[in-house]
Amino acid sequence: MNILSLFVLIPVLTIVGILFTKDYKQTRVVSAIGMGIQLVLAGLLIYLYLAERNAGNTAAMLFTYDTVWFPTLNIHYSVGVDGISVAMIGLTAIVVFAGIFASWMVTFLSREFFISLILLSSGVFGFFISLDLFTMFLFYEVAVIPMYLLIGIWGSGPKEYSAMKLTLMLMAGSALILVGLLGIYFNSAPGGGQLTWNIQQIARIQIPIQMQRFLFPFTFIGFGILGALFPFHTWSPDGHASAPTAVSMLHAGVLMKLGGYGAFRVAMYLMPEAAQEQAWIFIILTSISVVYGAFGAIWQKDLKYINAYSSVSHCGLVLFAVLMMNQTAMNGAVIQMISHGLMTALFFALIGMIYGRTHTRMINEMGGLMKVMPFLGVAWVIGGLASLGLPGLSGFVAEMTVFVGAFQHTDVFHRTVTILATSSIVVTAVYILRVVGALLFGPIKDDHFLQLDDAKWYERFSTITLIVSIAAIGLAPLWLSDMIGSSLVPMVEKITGMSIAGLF
Amino acid sequence: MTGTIPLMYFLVISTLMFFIGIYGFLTRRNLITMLMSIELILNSVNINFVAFNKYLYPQHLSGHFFSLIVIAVAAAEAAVAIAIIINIYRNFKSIDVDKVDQMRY
Amino acid sequence: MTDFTYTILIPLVPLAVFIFVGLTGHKMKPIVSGLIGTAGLAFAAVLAYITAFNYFWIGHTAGTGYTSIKAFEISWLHLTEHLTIKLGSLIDPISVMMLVVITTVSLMVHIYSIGYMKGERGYHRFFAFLSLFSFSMLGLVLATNIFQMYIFWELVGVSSFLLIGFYYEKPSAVAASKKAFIVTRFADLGFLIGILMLSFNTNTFDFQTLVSPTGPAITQAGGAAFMGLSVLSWSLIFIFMGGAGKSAMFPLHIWLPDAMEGPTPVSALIHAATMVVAGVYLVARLFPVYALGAPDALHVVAWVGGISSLFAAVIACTQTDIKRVLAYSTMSQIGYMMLALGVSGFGGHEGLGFMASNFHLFTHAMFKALLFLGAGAVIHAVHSNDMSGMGNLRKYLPVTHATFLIACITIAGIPPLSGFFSKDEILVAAFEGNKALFFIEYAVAGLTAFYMFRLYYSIFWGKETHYHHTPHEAPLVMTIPLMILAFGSIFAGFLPFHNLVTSDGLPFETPTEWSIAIPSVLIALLGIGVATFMYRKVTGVPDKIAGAFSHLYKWSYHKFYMDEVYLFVTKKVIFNLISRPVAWFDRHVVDGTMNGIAGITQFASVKIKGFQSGRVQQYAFVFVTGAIALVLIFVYLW
Amino acid sequence: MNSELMFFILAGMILIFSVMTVTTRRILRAAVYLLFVLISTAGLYFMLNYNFLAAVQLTVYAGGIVVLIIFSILLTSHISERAVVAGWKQNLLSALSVVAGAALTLITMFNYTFTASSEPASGSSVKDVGTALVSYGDNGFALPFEVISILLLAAMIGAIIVARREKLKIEEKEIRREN
Repeated sequence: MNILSLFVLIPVLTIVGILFTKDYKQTRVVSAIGMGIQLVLAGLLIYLYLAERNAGNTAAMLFTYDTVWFPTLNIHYSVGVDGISVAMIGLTAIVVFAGIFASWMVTFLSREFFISLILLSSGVFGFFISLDLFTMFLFYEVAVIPMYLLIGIWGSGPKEYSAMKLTLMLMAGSALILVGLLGIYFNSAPGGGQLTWNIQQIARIQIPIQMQRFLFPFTFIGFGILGALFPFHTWSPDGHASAPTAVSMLHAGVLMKLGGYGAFRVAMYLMPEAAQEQAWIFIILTSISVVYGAFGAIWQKDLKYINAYSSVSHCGLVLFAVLMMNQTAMNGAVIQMISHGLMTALFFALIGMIYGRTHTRMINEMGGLMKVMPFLGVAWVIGGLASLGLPGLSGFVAEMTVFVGAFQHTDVFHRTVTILATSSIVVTAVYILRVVGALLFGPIKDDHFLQLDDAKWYERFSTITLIVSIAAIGLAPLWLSDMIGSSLVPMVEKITGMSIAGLF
Repeated sequence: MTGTIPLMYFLVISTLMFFIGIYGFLTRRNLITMLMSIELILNSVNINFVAFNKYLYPQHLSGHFFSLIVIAVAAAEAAVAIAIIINIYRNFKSIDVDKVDQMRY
Repeated sequence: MTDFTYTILIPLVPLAVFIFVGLTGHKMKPIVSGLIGTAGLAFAAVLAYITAFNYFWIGHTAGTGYTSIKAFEISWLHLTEHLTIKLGSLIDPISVMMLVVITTVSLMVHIYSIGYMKGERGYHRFFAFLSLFSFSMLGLVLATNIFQMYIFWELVGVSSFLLIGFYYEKPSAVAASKKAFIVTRFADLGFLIGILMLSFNTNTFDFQTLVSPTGPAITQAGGAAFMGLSVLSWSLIFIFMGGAGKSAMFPLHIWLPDAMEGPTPVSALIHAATMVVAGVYLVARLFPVYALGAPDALHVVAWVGGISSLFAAVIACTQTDIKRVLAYSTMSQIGYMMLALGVSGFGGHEGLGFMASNFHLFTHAMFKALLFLGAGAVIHAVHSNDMSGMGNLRKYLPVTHATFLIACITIAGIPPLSGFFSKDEILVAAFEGNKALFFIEYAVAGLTAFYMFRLYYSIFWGKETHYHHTPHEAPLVMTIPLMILAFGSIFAGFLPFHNLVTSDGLPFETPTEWSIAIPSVLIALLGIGVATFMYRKVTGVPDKIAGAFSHLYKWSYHKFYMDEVYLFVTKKVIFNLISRPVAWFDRHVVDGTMNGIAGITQFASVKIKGFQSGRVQQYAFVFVTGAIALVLIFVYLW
Repeated sequence: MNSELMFFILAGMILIFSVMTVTTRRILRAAVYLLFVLISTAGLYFMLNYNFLAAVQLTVYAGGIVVLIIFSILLTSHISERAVVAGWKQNLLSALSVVAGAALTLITMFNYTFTASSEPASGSSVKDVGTALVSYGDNGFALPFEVISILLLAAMIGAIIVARREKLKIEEKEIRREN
């Protein structure tokens, strides 16, 4: 059995297991066990991957498996991973695992909740392991659709509105992606012969440039919507604000990464010439995202909105870095995806925990929480510091790699946008500290806060998992960066059309 | 027995009857009258089948049988339709077609 | 050559202490965490002394220059094919000197804090943060490359943030910590851009490569020019922006006075002796590049330093919060150091300013830490920061009084205390470098003496004040560090800095320039005299003078309204003019467009839904008409 | 007897009674007019020499369906009831549409020449019809016969289910009450 297929299989088995549970207590235990196995498996995958690489295996994709499942259109179930996907799988496993513990106390329709959640995660895993565009798209939809139910049923506030908005906008993105993918498929054999969905095969040929010009915006914007590309990001604040904790975590932590990953692996990798021609448009949009999201976050009062705008800013940086089209910046983009995934999951988990106690998310109604819930307070500060790029935590590694990479362009345009994007670190500091100050520090505003308790064991477990991951990447980034970097070489060569030496 | 009557006569009769039926269907508001209009329409079609069969393909019986089957279908349809109408009458205390407009936006 | 690999332990020990105390501190008795922190720091201090001894005397053959030794280095992150971030420790005269300064002051502060923080909530947290800070600061000075420095630069920023906001229930402390972090963060943006520019053009982060006179930075100094300055100059100016932020140079100084909201030992350690001189250290670290590659940038350094020192000295004369006076005094003294670097040249006697700057850094660390700790002892005794509520404390606090006086004399520059020597070297360097700045510094010397003695007399002399409860001398654990630092302040001046810490590693002679020293001493004495006249006894003179220069006094008292300017920029411009419209724009225009699309769909559906009327006859009519129309079109009109 | 005259009489009856069926305001009369139309149509079939079909027309249509309709009329309305007429707009539009459709169809028909076949007519006696109905192959109609029988069965069941009083609803209501 191929190890990668297990990543799709285990969630499915877990779902089957959940069907046999009697009450929410059993359900959550089964979910936790299933996702725990998944996490162990992800660790094992990283280990196997590195071992294989160290043994001198230089194939672009490892652990590949390929079988046709719809011969008429030549659709394969084709899986394989490189350093980038391995890293993303690791991220997903961590966030899902933490998400299960963050939703430990979901008792309303808990079976359905966990089934949707795990179904979503299986879609994400499937997306990251797929090498076949159609299968990838299939998994993409599997990941997006349960979101509607999760927000619409278990959400809060105007949940129907938010769920509808989020789903519609993401579906619009899907439609664009589908156009792009079909276009790629029908141009995948310009010299005649069998059309193919396989990414690796398509990468070997060149899609005609006129087609690229047409298809690239579709694909890039389609994935960009999920990656919160300005001005298609507005689903994010509403959606996150209404979503239940674990869903926000998964959505911002993992699902938004599908956008970045797809924009990079599909749009740019397969259509490099058009990407180079049109990059400037998207660079402008993404730089706007970066700064605009940060400024937008300053003014918000709802914790989830703040974090949603912060996500817009950080995810903008991912796409920004991808568009810089050099090894360093793209490396930074992937690290930023992982880093932001962990950070934002941590934030949403904490917001959920705090909201569960104070029953408000408005920062001006809170204050002094550090005193009553020191554990959550400290976790929040750590998350905040990671978010504003403190060395030793993951955000710094990602941001610095991105900035150094972006700075490798010498022309005025790139320099200007780079400096603009760099300036976001200051704005980020402003809104992070504003929240920390208003939320945790200062006098306690409401007497009933004094009765609140600190985190429960499962909440601690969820939080600590994420913090440890953030710190691990922040303290020892070399292995991750090298793992991603070596896999990037062929892609960057294809995208820039130049052969590069690689770093090592 | 048809003698000198041209085919066209039958067709004209059938056409007129068909459109009279449609007119009835469009203007009568009583469901039963509408059902009767439908019977007219079916009847006109039957005439067509039969006439074509007789004049153009006398060696076959296809049109004839088609009419036969249409009559059977009409009978079935009438039975079901009347069942529906009676049911509607029970629920709405009326068989006015304009009163039965629950299936809308 | 001696093996210096063990120097890596100097920062790592405090780090271990931080992790240990941070995670388990709440379970132990408060005093235990204090002792663990102090022990860790003591260990680091011993290592630092051993390093200094090894480097300056054991491992060094007399007569040759001091070289920089890369004791340890590991790769941390690959960025591009040329650029790799490494972590390690670099041993050279200035880093060794800084190790000694930091560990000494930090150790004193640790010991002092055991007493000072007694009974505070979050005792262990305090010591954990102190260890974190010590780790970051030591990592900063040991940095082998500019990116490592940036990493630790950020870490000290955060430690400072955490320590300023230590009393997190006090809104003013929270605001101050936020302000400190954001202002320095803004400066760090410049630093980062400078690093990016510098590294892009030189393909290296490494200090040894950068400062090497044959290295890419200096040889390619010409480079492309932008607005009349070379790229190298620009990058160095940006880097200096980072240094200016951390060192509270005008106009990025506004966070420093507010930072005094933190506990006093923190002010002594971070905001007087160590972190705020990081900017000086940064410029000193890159000094050859500045001096040889971009003299323009060095002029900027000199002028910023000069202006800051004067600016701060003027403000210090009117402040009434004793810690704020000391904060402005710190800013002024750091201005001195910057100025000395700015007017210095490279190599031999030319490098006098470099040496003087480091010398002053060293002595300043001693006496300023002493001043802060003394102020802490005073605050500890009277529970107030405001000197208008103090007076005649000398009989209650004899030890504090004596050590404070020593520190005041030292900072005023009266021989033979250490301040005199280092300040004198700076004045000589300024005289040789830039006459205008030299006269500014003369004025500042007088002002310094004046405001320090104003402070001194207001606290320890002057009116007999009635206190809530009789002030009492601090416990021994607090006074011993005072005495040790007083000892350092007195005798640090006799260290042969011109042999040890020079711009090119080679020793040179610095005869005392009496023609400059004597007037400076006289000016200092004049300042002291004026202060004595005005503040020794309660007189009406200060008010009269304040009245005479009412405008100047008011401006100075309000710190030249810098805070208000910043407040205007942040609150009005950034919050109200950028952020709020952005938020509005997002909700109403961008999201409005999205909702508008949905709205159009809905509107259209409302309009169209009339077709679904539920009327069978209408459907039939449309169907028949449609069929007729289709026949018409396809049979006849097509 | 002149067959043309016969035809015109039948055609006239068909048209007149058709129009009266859809215009009269008394439903029962409409049903009776419909009966006349159907009988006249049977006459046309006789003229065409399709005797069996004509017989079926008379028994099933005239005898079965019309009776069914009359029953349903008696069940749902009073004899004296006058049908509500549609508004003039609806009448006018429908008439226009219908006239246009009829004109279009007629024009199309007159523009096309049908050439009558001179092949000998196959037998259409009851025996022939019966044989064809149960044989298969070229001129066999066994399959449609079977299909229509199933359809009739389905319609019968359907009609019963639709028309019977619903007990289900009551049960549902009871269930709701229990909750």
